[in-house]
Parts: sequence; C-alpha cells; structure tokens
Amino acid sequence: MSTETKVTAALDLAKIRADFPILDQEVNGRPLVYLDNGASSQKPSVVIDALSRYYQNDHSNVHRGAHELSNRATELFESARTTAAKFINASSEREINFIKGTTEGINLLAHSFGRKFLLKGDNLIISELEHHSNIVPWQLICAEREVELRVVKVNEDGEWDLEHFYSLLDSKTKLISTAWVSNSMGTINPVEEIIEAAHKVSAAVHLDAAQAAPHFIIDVQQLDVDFMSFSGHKVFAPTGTGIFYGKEKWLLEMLPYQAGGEMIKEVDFGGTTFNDLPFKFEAGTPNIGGAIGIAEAFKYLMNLDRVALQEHEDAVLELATNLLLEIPGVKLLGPRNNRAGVVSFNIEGIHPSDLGHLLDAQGIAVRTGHHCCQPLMKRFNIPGTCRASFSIYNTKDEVHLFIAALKKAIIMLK
Amino acid sequence: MSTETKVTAALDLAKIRADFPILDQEVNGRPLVYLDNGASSQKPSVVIDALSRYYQNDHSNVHRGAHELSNRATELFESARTTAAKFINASSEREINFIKGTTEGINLLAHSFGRKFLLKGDNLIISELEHHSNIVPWQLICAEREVELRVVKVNEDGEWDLEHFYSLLDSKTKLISTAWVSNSMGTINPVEEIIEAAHKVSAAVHLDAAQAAPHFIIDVQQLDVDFMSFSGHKVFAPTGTGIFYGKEKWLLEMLPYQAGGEMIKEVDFGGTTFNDLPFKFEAGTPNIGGAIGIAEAFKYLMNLDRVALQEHEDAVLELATNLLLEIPGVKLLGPRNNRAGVVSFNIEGIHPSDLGHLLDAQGIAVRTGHHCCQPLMKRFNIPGTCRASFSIYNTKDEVHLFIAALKKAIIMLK
Amino acid sequence: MASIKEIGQELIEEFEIFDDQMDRYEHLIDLGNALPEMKPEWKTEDRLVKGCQSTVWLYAEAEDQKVKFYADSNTVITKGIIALLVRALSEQKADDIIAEDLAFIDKIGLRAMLTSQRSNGLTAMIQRMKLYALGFKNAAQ
Amino acid sequence: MASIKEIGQELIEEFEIFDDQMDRYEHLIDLGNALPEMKPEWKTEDRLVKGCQSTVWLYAEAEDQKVKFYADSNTVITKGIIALLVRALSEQKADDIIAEDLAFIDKIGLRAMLTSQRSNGLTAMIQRMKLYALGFKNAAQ
Ligand SMILES: Cc1ncc(COP(=O)(O)O)c(C=O)c1O
Ligand SMILES: Cc1ncc(COP(=O)(O)O)c(C=O)c1O
Repeated sequence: MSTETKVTAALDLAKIRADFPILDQEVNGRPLVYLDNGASSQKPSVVIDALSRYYQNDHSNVHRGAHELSNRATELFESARTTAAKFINASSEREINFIKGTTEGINLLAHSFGRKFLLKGDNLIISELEHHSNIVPWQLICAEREVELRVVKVNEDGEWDLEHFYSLLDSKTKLISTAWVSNSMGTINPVEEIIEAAHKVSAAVHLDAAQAAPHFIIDVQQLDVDFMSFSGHKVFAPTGTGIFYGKEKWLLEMLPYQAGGEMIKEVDFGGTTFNDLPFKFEAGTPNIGGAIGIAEAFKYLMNLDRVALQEHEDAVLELATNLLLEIPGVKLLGPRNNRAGVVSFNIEGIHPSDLGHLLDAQGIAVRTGHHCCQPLMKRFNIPGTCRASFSIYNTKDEVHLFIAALKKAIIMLK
Repeated sequence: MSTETKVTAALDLAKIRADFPILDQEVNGRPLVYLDNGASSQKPSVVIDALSRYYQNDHSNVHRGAHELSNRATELFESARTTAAKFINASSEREINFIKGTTEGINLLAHSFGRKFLLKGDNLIISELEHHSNIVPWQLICAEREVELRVVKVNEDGEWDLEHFYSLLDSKTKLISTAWVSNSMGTINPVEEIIEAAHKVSAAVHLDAAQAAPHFIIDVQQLDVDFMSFSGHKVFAPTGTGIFYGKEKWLLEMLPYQAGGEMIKEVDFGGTTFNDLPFKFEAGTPNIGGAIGIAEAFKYLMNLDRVALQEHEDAVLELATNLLLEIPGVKLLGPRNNRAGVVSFNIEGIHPSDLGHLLDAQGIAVRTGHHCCQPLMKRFNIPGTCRASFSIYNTKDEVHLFIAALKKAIIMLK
Repeated sequence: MASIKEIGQELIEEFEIFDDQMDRYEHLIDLGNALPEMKPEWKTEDRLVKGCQSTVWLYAEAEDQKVKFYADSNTVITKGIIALLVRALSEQKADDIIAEDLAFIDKIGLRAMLTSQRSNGLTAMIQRMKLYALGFKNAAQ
Repeated sequence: MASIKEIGQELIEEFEIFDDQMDRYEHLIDLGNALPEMKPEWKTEDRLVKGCQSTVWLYAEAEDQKVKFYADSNTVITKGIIALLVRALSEQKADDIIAEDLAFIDKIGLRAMLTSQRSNGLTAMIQRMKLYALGFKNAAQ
C-alpha cells in the first residue's frame, strides 16, 4: 500500500509460523499450504491457550457477581474490551461491542440504526461488490422502512465507480455501508473519500472491515468512520466473536437490538428501561471466552511489527499475482494493484471448482465459488472464481508451491 | 423428581470432579465451593480439549469449501448438530439451530415467529417468574404487533397459578413462552400440562430451558413442545453457544432472523431467496468451535449415568434445603419441593449482598441480587435473594461447608 | 454383467493402485471422459441436479428390465463422480439400484472431494438415480 | 490532621494485620459501624448513590475550608467501604480530595469485594465525593 520505498524489516517468519500449530501438517501427503485466509484465519497458540486457561481457572458468568471467579471473569472480559478499543483506536470502551461476527454487526446496525433513523423517502447506499451479509440485511430494512437501496456500480477492474457513487449520494442518503476490502477480489475501496463525501451530506458510514481487519492497522478516529464491523475468526481469534464499533453519539441514540439480560436496567410489566453503553447492545450472557480470545489475538498482532507484516503480506500477494499473470489463459478478477490479501482468478476453459479439487489434492487450500458475492459474479457474468487469500504466516515459498500445483492442475484439466 | 424409591447408583463423584480442572483451587485460602451454576457451569477437560484440538488441527470455515480442512470442519460442525439432536431427541437435525445463548434463541423466536404469526388482537402468555430474557423480547414484539402480553401470576410458593393461567388462555393465544425451571427459585413448572392446554387452543409453546437443560434428560418429542432454547455455557459447554429447537413445521413457515452468508440461497438486487433448514436461521460464519464444544459437553453428559446423576443432584439440593431451613430467620423463595438445581433464600434483617461477600471470603461462590427477575422480586417485595445453585459435581460435603460459612456470616452481620 | 457390489469392489481396487491423490483424480477424470456422450437434447431443465457449484444432467432409460443411465456435468471432477455412479449402477436391475447403499464410495480414497460434494451434489445424484429406478419399477408393475 | 495518603497508608497497615479474609471483612464492618450517624432527614433522593444492589447516601458540608462527609448504606459491607472513603477524605481540603487518586484502595486486600463494586458503586461514590469537593471549591472562589 505504501508508496515509499519499502525497507523489508526483519520479520521472523519461521517464528510466526511456529505460533500457528495447525500449519504444521500434511494434507494428501503434501505439506499444507493454507491459502483460504479470506474465509477464516488460523489461530496462534496464545489464543488457543488463553481459552483453555480461562476455562481451567477463571470461568464464571460476568458482571453482577460478588465472588472471586465472577470478578476475575469480569476483569478479563472488560479488559478484553479495552484491548479491542486499543486495537482500532476507539476513543472509549463504550464504543466497543462484542458480537458473534460481521454478519451480526450488520444486522444489529440495520435494526438499531435503521428503525431509528431511516425514514420513508430516505436512501441507503451499498455497492455491487458487497458480501451477501452486507446486502441482505439492507434489503430487508429498506423494504420495511420504505427506503431506497442504491447500489454503486463497480468498473471492469472491480473498483467503485466513484462517478456513479456521487450521482447516487444526496441529502436523503442516511447511511453508506461498504466493504473496506472486497472479499472476492481484494479491492481496497477508497474509504477515506467515501467517508468525507458522506459526511458532507450528513450521511453516516459503516465499514464492513471483515477483510480489512486482518491486514490493516485500524484507526477509527483518524478514519472518522461512524460504524465498523469485523469478525474475530478472520483475525486469528476464535469463531463466534467479532467487534462492532460505533461512535458514541450514534450508539446513544440507536435502538437496542436483542433484548434480555445484561442490556437491561429495569424491567417491569409496565415498561422496561435499557442499560448504558456498552451493555445496551449486548443482550444475554456474552461470549466471555470468545472475548478473551479475540483480545489475545489483538495483543498477538499488536506485539508484532505490523508495518513489516503488511509489507510482507503485500510482497507475497504481489509475487502470487505476478506469477499467476504469467499463466496462459488466466483472468484476474479485480484490479491489478491496490488489493489486500486476496487474488481471485479464472483459467479460461476450466471450472474453478475443478481447480479447487486438484489444488487440494496437492495440499493447497483455496476457495472456489461465488464467495457470497452473487451480484458481483452476475456483474462479471462468471459462475465464480478460484480465490487464494493470504495471511501473515504465508511465505513466498508457499506461493511457488501454489503456482506449481496450479500449473499441474491446469495440465490435467485441459 | 421421581416418586419411586431412589436407589442411589454408584456415581463416581471424585472422577466427575476431577473432570473439571477449575474446581481444584483455593479462593481466599479456602477450597473453592462453586455454587453459582445457575449463572454458568464449569467445563470438563474433554470440552476444553476439544476446542484446543479443533483449532490446532482442523479449523477452517465450513460449508462450500472444497479442501481438506474445510471438509473436516464441516464434518465436525454438522456432526455436532447430530449430537445436539440426539441430546434433546429431536426428530431431525433440521430442527436444531446453533445460537449464542438462550437470549438469542428467544429474540430469534420473537422476531421470526412474531412477525409471521402474531396478529393484532392476538395474545401471548408468559409468567411472573420469567428471566428478563423471556420478558423483554416479548414486550417489544407485542408492542410492535399490537398483541396483548398476558402474565400468569405465581402463588406465594413461587409456582404458576394454574387457575389464572387457564383464565388467560383462549383461542386468541398464539404462543406461551415460559421457563421450564425458574432460575431465581428453582421451581419446576408444569410444562406437560401447559403444553397440553396450549395445544388444545392451537397455541404453540416455547420452553426457556436454560435452567432445565443442565439437570433433566430432555425429550422434545415426548414433551411435544414446539420450541425450546437453552444456553451452552450452563450445560458445561463454552460461552457463546446454545441450542434453539423448533418443530420443522414451524421453522419452515417462520421468517428468517439475521440475514447474511450461509442463510441465503440466491441474492440478487431484484430479490433474495433463503436457504433450507437448518441454515435458514444461521446467518454468517457459525461459532464452529463453540458447536464442537457444546456437542462434546452433550457427549460428556450422555456418557454418564444420567438417572443416577439427577438423583445425586436432587439429594444435594434436598440436603442444602433442609440445613438452610434449620437456620433461624431463613426465608425460602419458591416451593419447598419440586425444585431443580437452585435454592434461593433470604435471612431476616440481612441484605443478601452482604451474605454474598462473606461467603466469598470463605471460598463459597453464590450469586445474590435479582437474578434478572425484577418482576418476580417486586411480586415478593424483596430486593433480591441469595442463591445457591448446584451442578453434577457438587457434593454433600460442599453443602456442609456452605452452611457452616453461612452461619459464620450471619453471626458477623447480626 | 457384474453386480453393483462387484463393480464397487473393482473401483476400490482400481483406485487403490495409486499412492498419490493426483493420480486418483487423474483416473477419476479419465472415467468421466469415458462416459458415453449425452445428447444435447437430453440436457433439459428437469434432468438437472443442482449442486453448489457444479451442474449435473442425469437421464435414464429402461432397457431389458435394466436401467441405463446417461450423465454429464459442467465440471470435470463432478463428471468423474457421476461416471463412477453410472459405472456401478447403469444396466443394473431397478430393485438392485434401489436397495444399494453405495458403501464403496467412501472407500475410494477421494474423501475430501466426496465430503465436500456430499451435502450439495452426491446425495442428490444418488437420490435422482434411485428415483429413476423406482419410476421404472413402478411403471413395470 | 493526617493527609489522605497517610490515612490511606494507615488503612493498608490496619488491614495487613489480618491473614484471613473474614477478619478483614470484620474490620471493614467495624469501620462501617463506627461511621457517625447520618440524620434521617439527610437521606434524600438527591444524596443517593445507586449501585447494583446496595444503596449509599452521601452528604457533605464545608467546615473551615475542609469538607466533612456523612454517609450511610443499606448493606453492611458497602457501609464499610464508604466508611473507608470517609475516613480518608473527610475533613480534608477540597483541592486534596479532587487531586487524590485513592490508589491505596487497591492495596487493602479486599480485591473481590472491591472489584465487584468498581463498576457499580465504588467509582460512583468516589465521583460523588469529588463533586462535593469541587462544589465547595467553586463556591469558595
Ligand atoms: C431461565 C433463564 N432464561 C434465560 C437466561 C438467559 O441466558 P443467557 O444469558 O445465556 O442468554 C437465563 C440465564 O441466566 C436463565 O436462567
Ligand atoms: C467482506 C465480508 N463481509 C462479511 C463477511 C461475513 O462475515 P461472517 O461470516 O464472519 O459473519 C465476510 C466473511 O466472509 C466478508 O468477507
């Protein structure tokens, strides 16, 4: 991403790989090359161990408890929130809500923002490249609130058509929700520009950061973004975890989402009052273990040289792209540059699913299909793609293994 | 619960306790006596290890993947569903949905059943003893759908006033949602009778089984119950897990809840079609690790002699109750008999929160407060109670420690 | 004509020869290529078995009390799988097809590919083939 | 009059004597019992600090440039905690109260009780006491 000359810092990649026990195995007699990180990342030992340690020593329900274990669990849980706030540089813990994943974050926002702020005649903007999770909740709430759902087109390179965006944006636009990074193409969207333009017409912006959080150093205050959601399982954390960020001024006004224990101040059959932030949006016993796990993942990342890490990831992606482009008949989906983590492609005359099987037979894990982006696939008139997605622990050697395996597959399939 | 003569089977309690590593610790210089199982239970090593094993060996995103890890994760996840179906004797896996906890299950039902089947002029029945999570979602959906929320009174002993119930039940009753076991008193509600009565007027019944699942052998088919929710974290499983059961005939008709990946068949900006059961109600990447953990907890339970276990639990509860009743000034909340897992009480002239602190000082973990049952506390005109809640691993010795500590606390506070 | 079980055993043995997963796939692809051509006019909407990514056309005719299957797919691997099934089930008696548990499939050593197909293809294909058999059986009675 | 820090240190030392948590609580309860009585008419709604389970009344008067606190609670333990705070902060100068970080509290060895109070009581009590001090300070200027 950076335009300056890149100084390759001394990243101890062998150490990083050793932190992820799952990587050290064979699949179909070959060393596993895990290139399905866009779907879900692997977990470092510190995260796995934090879960075990918590359940072996400190587990209890949180808040309101007056005994030692409950206090320990509460401290661990709330300090996980502090870590999360630090990870995205939120101005306060009250802006951090633990969720089960990006999909829940978007559903929460659609409900709690939508039923409060969306009025008949308003409009809401998403784009053609969104993941289903950032499409369907908006379709439903827009239908309910009689609000127009406007869809920004992407150009041939799979990038936002900004001209089209500006033609859709107007004073009736209440919210823009888009992926920071496209999961099917890796495209990095111009979120700074989008946020600035949105704020000029007083529209709020939600970033689906599912694919961005594993790669970028996030600063919600600098971005000045109103809302952000991402999944823990894609940032080295356990499944069933995630972060929903909202500016306090919005969260205070929004309606609660799920109702039940924790998010309640007083219940009476005459009426119920809701709890303060951050509890207002966390109904029921939280995923305490999960929160501890996600905080551990954040700490793991923050302890690494993240600039060097990002340069490494970019270099790996660049190498994969270059080598792919040398293969006859290859067609990239998305832009040549300005991508993060993902390279998505097709080989002329070959079905991506066949590629997936033959790569797996050689120990290479990629994903094939529509990647939950059917509208985008329709836009490009393809059934799907073969997607290799990279993480901090992938190496250039693995890229070479992947390319060699791909070439072998192509020969067999042609 | 059983009325036959009880044959105390040879339960290896020492072995069971050894299965739960957290129990073996000191708190404030005394051996931990964990009597806060109603809030959350502890986890056996098999569950903790299943999580580690999964993340160390098999993790990947589920479904749609065409590589080895994804297949393994999918197999583990879907066989967890099969185990869950077996645990409650559901007739099919399609009736099992993984949720993050009871609260989510009830919110799901309120939304997906409520927005489909509740019509203006209908009514919905809950009771005075419900947990907030089984009150507030109904308040909200009833307000939205212009449906009357009827509340069954409880008698002085904290039991359903059945006469009042029958006076509320009519042909406009669409749903009854109640706790199987009260979390604040332990009362076992007459759910068989409630279900039978409900079905006579074609009303559906949802059981909040949060407190029942840790103690009872569940057979949803025999109960003929329409819906059931419970939390994993109270049945020896990780946090962030739970089971929502629904009869297929209902699930097929109900609206989806959260929208996004997994629960979608086809997305188009012209319209979206939803996936089949069980995926229809599982939007986004599921809590795969959590599902594996909850299945492991179910297997752990199913491998024990559950009848003997229940007799043991009943005997421990009975002992605690008897010894408590010998203490001057003690006032039980709830019925003398016909309780499961919980004994809730106050000592005249002493605030329950003071008791909680002084029990904790002696290593005894109980919970004090309103237990998320403010309406019930109002009904009995008390600020809260001190609640000791038992699980399979609690012993009669622990009951004696608890009673001795309680007596000491009372002396200090009087 | 060998029985379904015998053909299943044959297939297991054929695949056992290979140590390497790639060679197994190669053989599977060969099986697919050897599948008799399915006439384009047979590829109608109602003969389509829809999986997650791949599409299979499946057609059957009754011939001398036996069921003869024709199939094709838009992906090479799935074509191999359906070819496996056709080899085992085609030209067998309807009753035998209906009764067959196809246990041999799990022993062929293409676990990854087959598991991923299970939920969104393989099961549907087998079901469709059994339905054809059932249809012919009922028609014959 | 000793400074807040000195009283804090005194309290730490007083509690350090005890090995057993129960004895610490006993001492805390004694502190609560020794709290000067708060006149019933002072227990008004606006002097209430609401925690999760316990209720605290807190009132202050300015006396010779110093702030004098009065407090009571419906629970014995919380009364002990507020008594700790009153002992450290009462009859101190407003500026000192405002500036005090009360670090000694964490060293008193009543961790469990104090943590559970932190979110729903202790912080609110301290804040209220500082607000009183600020009020007097502003009034005096
Ligand atoms: C009867 C009852 N219902 C609902 C709940 C809510 O469960 P959870 O907080 O796990 O969502 C509880 C747990 O406290 C409960 O005891
Ligand atoms: C861009 C994007 N948005 C949303 C999601 C949904 O995330 P989850 O399935 O964890 O809820 C994903 C994950 O696939 C994604 O890549």
